[in-house]
Amino acid sequence: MIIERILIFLLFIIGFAAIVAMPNIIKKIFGLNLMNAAVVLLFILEGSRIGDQAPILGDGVKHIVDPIPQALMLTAIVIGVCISALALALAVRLYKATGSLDINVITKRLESEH
Amino acid sequence: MIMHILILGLILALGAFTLASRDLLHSVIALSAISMLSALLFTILRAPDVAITEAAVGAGVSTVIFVWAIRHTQRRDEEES
Amino acid sequence: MKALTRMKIMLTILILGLAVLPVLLSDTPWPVQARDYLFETAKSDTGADNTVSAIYLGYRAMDTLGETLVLLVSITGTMSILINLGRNKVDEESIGFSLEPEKLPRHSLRTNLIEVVASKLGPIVLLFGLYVMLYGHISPGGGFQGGVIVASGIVFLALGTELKTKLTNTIVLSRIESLSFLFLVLASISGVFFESGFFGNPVKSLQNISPNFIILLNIIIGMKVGTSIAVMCIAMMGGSHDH
Amino acid sequence: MSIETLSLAPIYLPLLGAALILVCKSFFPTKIRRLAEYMGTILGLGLPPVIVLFLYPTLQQQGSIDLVIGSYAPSIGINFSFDGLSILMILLAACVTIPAWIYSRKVGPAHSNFTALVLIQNAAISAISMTSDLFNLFVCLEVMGVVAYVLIASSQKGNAVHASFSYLMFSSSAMVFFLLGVFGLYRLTGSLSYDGITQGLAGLGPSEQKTALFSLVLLVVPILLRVAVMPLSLWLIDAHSKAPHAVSALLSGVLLKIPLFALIRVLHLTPLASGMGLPISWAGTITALLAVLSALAQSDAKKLLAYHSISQIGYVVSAWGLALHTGLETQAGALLLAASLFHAFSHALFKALLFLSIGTTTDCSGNRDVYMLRGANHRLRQEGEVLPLTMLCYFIAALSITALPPFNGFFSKTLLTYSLKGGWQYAILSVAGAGTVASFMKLSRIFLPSKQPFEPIVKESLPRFPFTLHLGLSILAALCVLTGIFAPNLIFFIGTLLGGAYALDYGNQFFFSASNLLKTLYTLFGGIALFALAVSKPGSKVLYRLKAMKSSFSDLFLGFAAAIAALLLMLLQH
Repeated sequence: MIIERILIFLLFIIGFAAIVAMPNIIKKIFGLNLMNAAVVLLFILEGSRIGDQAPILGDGVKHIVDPIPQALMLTAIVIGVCISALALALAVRLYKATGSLDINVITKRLESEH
Repeated sequence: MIMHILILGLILALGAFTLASRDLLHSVIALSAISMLSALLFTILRAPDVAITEAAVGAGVSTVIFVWAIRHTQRRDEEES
Repeated sequence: MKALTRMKIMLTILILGLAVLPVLLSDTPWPVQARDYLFETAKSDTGADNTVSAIYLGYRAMDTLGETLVLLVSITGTMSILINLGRNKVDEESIGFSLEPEKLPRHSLRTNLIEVVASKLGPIVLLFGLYVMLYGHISPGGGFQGGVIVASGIVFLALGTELKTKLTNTIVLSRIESLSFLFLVLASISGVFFESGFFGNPVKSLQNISPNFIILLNIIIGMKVGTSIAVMCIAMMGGSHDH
Repeated sequence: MSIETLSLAPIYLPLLGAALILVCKSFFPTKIRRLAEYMGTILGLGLPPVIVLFLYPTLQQQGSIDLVIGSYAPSIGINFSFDGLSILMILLAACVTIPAWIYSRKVGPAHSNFTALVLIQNAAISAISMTSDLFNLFVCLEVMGVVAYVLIASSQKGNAVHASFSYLMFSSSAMVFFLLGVFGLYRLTGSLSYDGITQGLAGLGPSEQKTALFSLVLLVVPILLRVAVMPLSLWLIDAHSKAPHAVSALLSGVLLKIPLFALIRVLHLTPLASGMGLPISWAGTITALLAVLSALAQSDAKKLLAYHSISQIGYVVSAWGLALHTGLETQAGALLLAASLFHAFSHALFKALLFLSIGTTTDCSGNRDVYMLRGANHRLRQEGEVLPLTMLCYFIAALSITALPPFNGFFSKTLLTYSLKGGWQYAILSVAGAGTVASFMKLSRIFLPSKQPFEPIVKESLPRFPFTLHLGLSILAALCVLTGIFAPNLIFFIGTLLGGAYALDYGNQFFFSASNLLKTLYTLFGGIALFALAVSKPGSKVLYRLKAMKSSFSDLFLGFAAAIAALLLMLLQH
């Protein structure tokens, strides 16, 4: 139980570290995706501890897992993908404008252009 | 239980590979593998709805968008440090 | 300077890691009241067997609307950037999978194999998407997931056929998209006129609960999502975008 | 149609308008499309404030309208509660959005997509102002954010795209932390509605309380990020100064304030959270001072305005935090909250007006450098402006922000500093007021006559001063003057909206008392002295140093970490 959480925590942290530390903007977006994936995994994993059947009612279904985290995570996954799609489009636009994917180089080139 | 840890460990390893790889296309493939593995884990955890969503959205749509972005930029990640 | 930056980054990650850790590692037992409540009442409240669908399109349908809005806005933004990229595109040749008719035969990535397989696979994928969409209330799946599968079906068709069909025409697709957004808003408002409020089930009656409203929302969301993602993917592959 | 569904009208009417616009855009030719745009805007922007005011009597009777979306059981559905704060937020959004939209018709990003996006954003704002559900708050914040990213980048210039990208990365990774906070609270209480969480948190043991505290901090800091209090405000400068003018007006007029007042409800979740009021208030005060000094150092006109947005939001936040600390039930707390709301309101109006008028001026002159640009009014006339309306509007706004009577800024700042009287915050905010005067003297120099001859500028074919531009500016200017004249009534109105028990009755004789006028005079002289200091040699050297300080992308996150660490340390001491 604790091992699973630590693994998820590590996934979350490497995602965040990529956003903060990686200069490549596409890798930053990878990091955002990993953070999102970690939170989704956490919700579903913890929400599944109280039951052993999928949350679809029917005959003989008694101990369903908590459906609320699942419904929330449907929304969160989609929002995450939408945001990263927009971020990628912006990244492509930045690349076309400056010819680089490195955030420091991009900042520098845009400043000198101004 | 051991299955969860195994899949999570794989996801973590792939995540690290995604960030470490110099070739962004490889990273995208690793990311989509992460999505597929998560979908597998969600099925094991009895969350079929989330599994379908993750497979369709995470492994499908977001991979397409990432590939498009890399096609329009550059595939290699040159670190100038 | 470099060392300072590195220090800052380390500090940031350390602090946030420490801040997140207690939340992640807390060992409180997971609450069961909501699950038990849903187990009792989800069927009679919304008519759906799939409790996730009951929450997603019933109890918390407002969140779903918000999510659709995020999708709509982000695709609008992505498309506007895409169109502008297309305008001052220099290296048109380097982009594969082009759908422009005159380029079809020349391109190395568009092989016969892709065309045949994609055009045969497209309708099947479409059918599967519709299935996932329509049976969201009793089985896993629903409008959004079905919509994404429908979108991939449309993209397969767009890849497979050389001739433009109605289904792969981006103008038609974006018309369907905007119409289904209107229908979604109308459906969510419709409850206002039937005494059940915003996002209430307009066809609810105490005697027989049917999942009609959830099916309706599933179809509308499926149409919306399917067409908008298809439009975006086709545009990304260099297809026609006549805005 | 019941009163409950009517109170949700500000959410679904803009959505309906947006849907109409999008449908007409994809089906019909330009003429019908334009017609649909106007129809949709009237439906979505014009109607909600009217409906909201119509609901005001009901609200006075029953305090707040509580409802559950879709009439499900409140324990499981999404709870909404429509109260006085919601009315104020919707009115605030409408007051800025409508003139900014009118302004943008001919000059700004005028596209049916833009109108639709603005409408969607207003729907999200209305939802944020009413929601009592954590996850719904998350979704609405994301909708508001994603619209903001798209709008900032809508000019597609490299700088704007860069600003939008850093804002996107910063804010959406913070929202992942928000999601973790939701996870923590849901795990502890099994509920997502505010009422359920409050009840659940009441019966927890001490170690679980600590977890709840961590979750709360993870919730609060991402919201404060949108408000741009000091360690979290680095994203704002680029985003606000590089966006199209109408969008800048929206961003700093509306989007900064809405999350702040939504945060009031979050902080009311548990007694634990009330400890956050004080540190946030301190941060706000320091923000007000530091940002105004940075503003004094800027050379880019829009950047200067962006720093002023941070500074003014610092004023608002410092009163707001202190109000939460004192407790909203007490008379002093109610006064503080009313003061901060009123200042937020008037700041929205004059800052939007400033962004629009300065934007017009700098566009016409082709120059945004405060040191280089002179004779701006001459340039405007050269471009074909008959009446010097733009300059007039700028001066109305500048006099408002420097808190000179009889404009709205005077009343709001006086009330705000009065409510803070006695604390060290009062002194710092007074210095910040002098800084505001100084930096606006610096900015106003662009209208001084120029000594150099003008080189002719390349004329564009489109008319530079369409009717809509002036209409948008004049509406905002009129609102600035009107809210100044009717300030006592407005404060009374705000007071009754906030609870009614302490309707705040401050007449004109309160504002025009000798001490207040004297203070204004002191501030003015202080500002002039500061300005003289700033243009002097050592002063300008210091300012140049200040301006040369650059922040990189990772500094954004350092600020985020610092904010979280500070809040946690303050709270764990208890």
